[in-house]
Amino acid sequence: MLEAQGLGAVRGDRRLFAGLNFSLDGGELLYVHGPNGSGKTTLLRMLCGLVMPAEGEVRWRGETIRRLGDEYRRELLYLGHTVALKDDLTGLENLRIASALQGAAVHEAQAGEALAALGLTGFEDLPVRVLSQGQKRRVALARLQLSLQLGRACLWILDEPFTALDKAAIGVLEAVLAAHLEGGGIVVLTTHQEVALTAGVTKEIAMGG
Amino acid sequence: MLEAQGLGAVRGDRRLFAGLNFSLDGGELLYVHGPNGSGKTTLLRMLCGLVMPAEGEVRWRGETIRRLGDEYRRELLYLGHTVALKDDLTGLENLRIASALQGAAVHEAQAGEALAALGLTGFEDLPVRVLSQGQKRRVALARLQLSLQLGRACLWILDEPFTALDKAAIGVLEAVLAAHLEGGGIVVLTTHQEVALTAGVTKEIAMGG
Amino acid sequence: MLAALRCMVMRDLVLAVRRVSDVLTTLFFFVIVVSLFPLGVGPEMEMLRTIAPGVVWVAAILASMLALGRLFGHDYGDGTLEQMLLAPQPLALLVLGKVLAHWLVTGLPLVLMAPLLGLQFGLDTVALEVLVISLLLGTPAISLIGAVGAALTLGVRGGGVLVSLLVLPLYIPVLIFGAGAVEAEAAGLGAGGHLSLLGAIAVLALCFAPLAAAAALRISLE
Amino acid sequence: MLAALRCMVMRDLVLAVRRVSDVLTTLFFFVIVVSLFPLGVGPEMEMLRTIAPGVVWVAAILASMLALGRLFGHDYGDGTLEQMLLAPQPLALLVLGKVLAHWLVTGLPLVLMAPLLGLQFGLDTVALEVLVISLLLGTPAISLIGAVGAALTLGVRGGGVLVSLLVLPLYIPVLIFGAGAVEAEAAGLGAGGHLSLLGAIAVLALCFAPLAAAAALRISLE
Amino acid sequence: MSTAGINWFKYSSPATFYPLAGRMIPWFAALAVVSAVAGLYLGFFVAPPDYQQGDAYRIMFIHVPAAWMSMFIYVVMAGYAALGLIFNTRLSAMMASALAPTGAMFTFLALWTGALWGKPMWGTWWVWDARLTSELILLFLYIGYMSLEAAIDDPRRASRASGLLAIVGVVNVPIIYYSVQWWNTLHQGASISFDKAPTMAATMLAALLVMTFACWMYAIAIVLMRVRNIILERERHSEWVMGVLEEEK
Ligand code: HEM
Ligand SMILES: Nc1ncnc2c1ncn2[C@@H]1O[C@H](COP(=O)(O)OP(=O)(O)OP(=O)(O)O)[C@@H](O)[C@H]1O
Ligand SMILES: Nc1ncnc2c1ncn2[C@@H]1O[C@H](COP(=O)(O)OP(=O)(O)OP(=O)(O)O)[C@@H](O)[C@H]1O
Ligand SMILES: [Mg+2]
Ligand SMILES: [Mg+2]
Repeated sequence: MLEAQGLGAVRGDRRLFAGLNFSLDGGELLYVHGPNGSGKTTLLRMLCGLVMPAEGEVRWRGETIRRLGDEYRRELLYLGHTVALKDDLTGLENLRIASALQGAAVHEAQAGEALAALGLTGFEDLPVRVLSQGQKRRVALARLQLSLQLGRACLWILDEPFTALDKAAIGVLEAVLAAHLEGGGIVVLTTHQEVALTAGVTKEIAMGG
Repeated sequence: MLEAQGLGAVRGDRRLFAGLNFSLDGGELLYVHGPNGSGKTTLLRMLCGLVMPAEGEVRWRGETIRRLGDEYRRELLYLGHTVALKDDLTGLENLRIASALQGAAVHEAQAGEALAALGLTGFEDLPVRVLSQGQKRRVALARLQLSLQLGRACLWILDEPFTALDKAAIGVLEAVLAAHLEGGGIVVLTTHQEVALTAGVTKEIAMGG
Repeated sequence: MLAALRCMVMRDLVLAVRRVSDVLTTLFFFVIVVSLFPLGVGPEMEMLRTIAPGVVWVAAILASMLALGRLFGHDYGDGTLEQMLLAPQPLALLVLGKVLAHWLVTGLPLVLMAPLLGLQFGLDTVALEVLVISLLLGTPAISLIGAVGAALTLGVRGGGVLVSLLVLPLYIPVLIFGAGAVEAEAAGLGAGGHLSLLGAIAVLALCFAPLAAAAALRISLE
Repeated sequence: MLAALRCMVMRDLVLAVRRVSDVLTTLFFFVIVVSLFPLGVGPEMEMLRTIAPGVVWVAAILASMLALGRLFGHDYGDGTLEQMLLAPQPLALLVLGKVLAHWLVTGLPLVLMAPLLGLQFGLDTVALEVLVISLLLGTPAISLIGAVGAALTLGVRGGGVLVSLLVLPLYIPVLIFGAGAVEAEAAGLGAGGHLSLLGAIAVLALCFAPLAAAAALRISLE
Repeated sequence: MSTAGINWFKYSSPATFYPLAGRMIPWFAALAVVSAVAGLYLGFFVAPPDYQQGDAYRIMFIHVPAAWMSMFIYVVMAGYAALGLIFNTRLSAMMASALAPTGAMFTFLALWTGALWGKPMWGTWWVWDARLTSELILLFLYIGYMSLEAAIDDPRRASRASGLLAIVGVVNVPIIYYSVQWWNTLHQGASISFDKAPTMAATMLAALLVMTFACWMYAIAIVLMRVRNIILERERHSEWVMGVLEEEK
């Protein structure tokens, strides 16, 4: 469903990668790895359509994502290096707004459930500002849990989702990913940590020298 | 040399910890661990003097750090969640300025060496803005390498220093920590990742739970 | 689609309520700038009356311009703007929602405050009325045009000041017609012409500014 | 100690050079604000001449106030300010260095630009001279006082506007004596008294503002 | 699409445009010098003194072409910027950024000569009238364009962002042009128009037109030179640039 054809990226004087090809079907996970600065983040942002490829193109269900626009974005869920939360809103509010903008308004109960699944019971009503680093990331990751509950977004693109998580949270995230893959979803992720990514078909891309 | 006596922290309605005691001598490493939100960052900032303890006090060479002021800070090196780099300056300039403010001006060659030790050869002269997440963290960590070369700061307080690093960089950081401990330095650190911290005496504090 | 617009407006209003000081400070800035003038210029009432519409208008423009930094700035900083770009909604619509909320929070209070300040400068009732109408037409245009500048300077260091450089030239027609309306009224020429030009500017801005701002956001976040 | 001061000044100057647009935009903001006034109040030369010192001074205050956001803002955002607090140097000294660099980059250009603008308003040579001297004494005071406000509002959302609210009242004496000096000169009363008061304010600010700003920083970063 | 279309796209490639521009520059430069000399001679030695203004009016031969150019270049710049944004052609974006400094220079020149002229005419360097002010604003627009471009490091992003700004700023041009009609001002109205008989002496008109032509040629020559530099800088990693640099060594 997701295809990259001859993707290339140039940053400043540096050619990060070129001629990158792959294709992913439902239930497959793409694990992008490589040393720091090898272009993983750049590749992921390109797959989302946030960065224009210097060469090549990204296709979704056979159509370039540039043409698809909103149709593609409706099926996409991207979590980047930053947590993308409003500091002044509570976890619950953040989650509901993110979901509504994604085109799927949810009830407070549903959002609360997703937060609870990530071990944030008792913290739902605190403004995100006062949460610890790891708790913030958990709130961001609750979007995955929610999307799973709703069965919406089908392509997850995750940039180092395991950062700042403790062991318990890593376990939860692994389970969520596995469930998504089982349901026929696609995951593209990067991480430097060693985690068990066993469910579904796992493809790999090694970036950089 | 570093002593905590009955430290306690309260955040909002939550008592994060109370009655925390420990003392560290040269060559010792304190590994603070615990789940997300258990108060590790708060404790580390307290040890630096950035957060006032709700109860108890922090002593350095037998004197409270509040009284010591600059004397304490001269021996302290803290790296927090953020990288503390100026985006518009190059890695080299960032390192030299950080060092000069620490009271130890260094030559370009010395700073370059430190960056090279962290695998940033070829990236010294790029503005930090364009570096990848992991490369930024490496520039920040180069301060440790530099402090090692100069034999200055003796107390390192590091909040999740392994975040976003690839395996090569983790190896380098481990070696730097080991060298510092061997030279009689003190390290306080938190991390959620499993890394080998074998050199020197390792003490542990388990927070939360 | 309208749901997304409403969600956006509500979100920004909730955020503004959480940070009431933001709302108040724009207003106080406006008041203070207007009050600085008599201090700088001296207290002769006749002259103050003449310069009053100009001063109020300039202060309104400066105050809303200052608030521009907050329009996209925070959302850019914490990554939520990136998520908006990835939302399956027309970006221009979300931008429109944000601008609307922004105007309600920063523009409208100025309009309501203006007559009080005008009174202090000795403006009469008719002039005050024209002043309020001109601001009511002008401030939305200012917010809309400003959105384009704010979007263009996102992530550019020194953007806060650069944005003034970019949008002030575009504000000049609004200023000329806005302050001109009050002066024309005072001179007995009738404010109608000025006000309808002002209205035309506002409508044009409403049609094109969200599109331009959305395009600018896509460029800035590349 | 002086090494630390120099390092700080140099660092901020280098940063300013990397972002020349920052420097220029403060200046252009100043120019634009001054140019807006005639548009708002109308073109009669006599009236413009009377309000000129007030307008230039108000514009200078607004321009330097806008630039205040950058004084500590970036350093706060990227964590380098925290490192400054942890540096074994008197914090007030580092603050002084930052303010000095900030004035060189934002205040001084205004002083140099002012005569040109005054000329456009038809001020004569003597008035221009007094204007420049008053700005030369006043702008450092503005930067110093502003530093305290900027430090207090760090990390407070909407700080950019809050800071104006805090510092503008403190700027009022500077404005009154500054613009007053030019007007007194024009009225044939001599600007000496006003200028020496302005100088006194500057010296006082130099002595106390860095200390106050340093204390404010420690509070803001707790 | 016709053959013209193919040609157009061929020359919109920097690699083919670079040598073409190189060949054109000397011609335009020569034309600029010749017509400037002719125009200045006509204007300062042949044209009769004005019955009202004496010789002061001769500054017009610089002021008016500069003022025209300042507006015209802005429109051209915005046009290129629009092309660059819509068709994503690199060359148009480069042309737009090459035009900006020249446009700003002409705007500054118009302001400067206007101020010089204002002193003998109106007794003051500057009045805050609509045309003068809007010309000043045009200068700000140019400067805003250039600062925005300079403030963004990534050249592609920079040219797209500033291009959008240029397009938005176009609204100012009609305002400048019609300002004389909309507000009654001190400044002269249009003295050359196509539907009325010219109101000035034929030699004056000729000098003015020749000077305008000279400004045109100068602008084209200097912009081509600048765009060649920009091409080299932005495409420095492509093979053809490496080749060019080798040759020139
Ligand atoms: C700083 C002061 C001035 C500025 C910014 C300025 C600006 C301009 C501009 C923008 C134009 C072109 C408008 C058009 O083509 O319709 C123009 C044309 C012209 N200006 Fe000025 N001007 C200034 C001073 C003066 C003065 C003092 C005079 C003479 C009294 C003057 C006489 C003219 C004339 C005769 C034209 C040609 C109008 C035409 O033929 O269309 N200008 N000026
Ligand atoms: N203007 C530029 N000039 C030179 N190199 C640049 C420029 N902009 C970006 N780069 C390089 O592009 C790369 C960006 O990589 P990216 O952020 O995609 O890395 P990553 O694989 O995600 O790394 P990490 O594991 O550290 O997150 C970095 O090596 C960076 O140095
Ligand atoms: N105003 C407040 N009200 C309630 N709780 C608060 C408030 N401010 C902070 N907290 C809590 O204090 C804790 C801060 O923890 P800290 O940042 O030290 O955690 P940490 O151990 O570093 O976690 P992590 O591993 O995620 O970085 C969090 O649990 C947070 O929710
Ligand atoms: Mg990355
Ligand atoms: Mg932490």
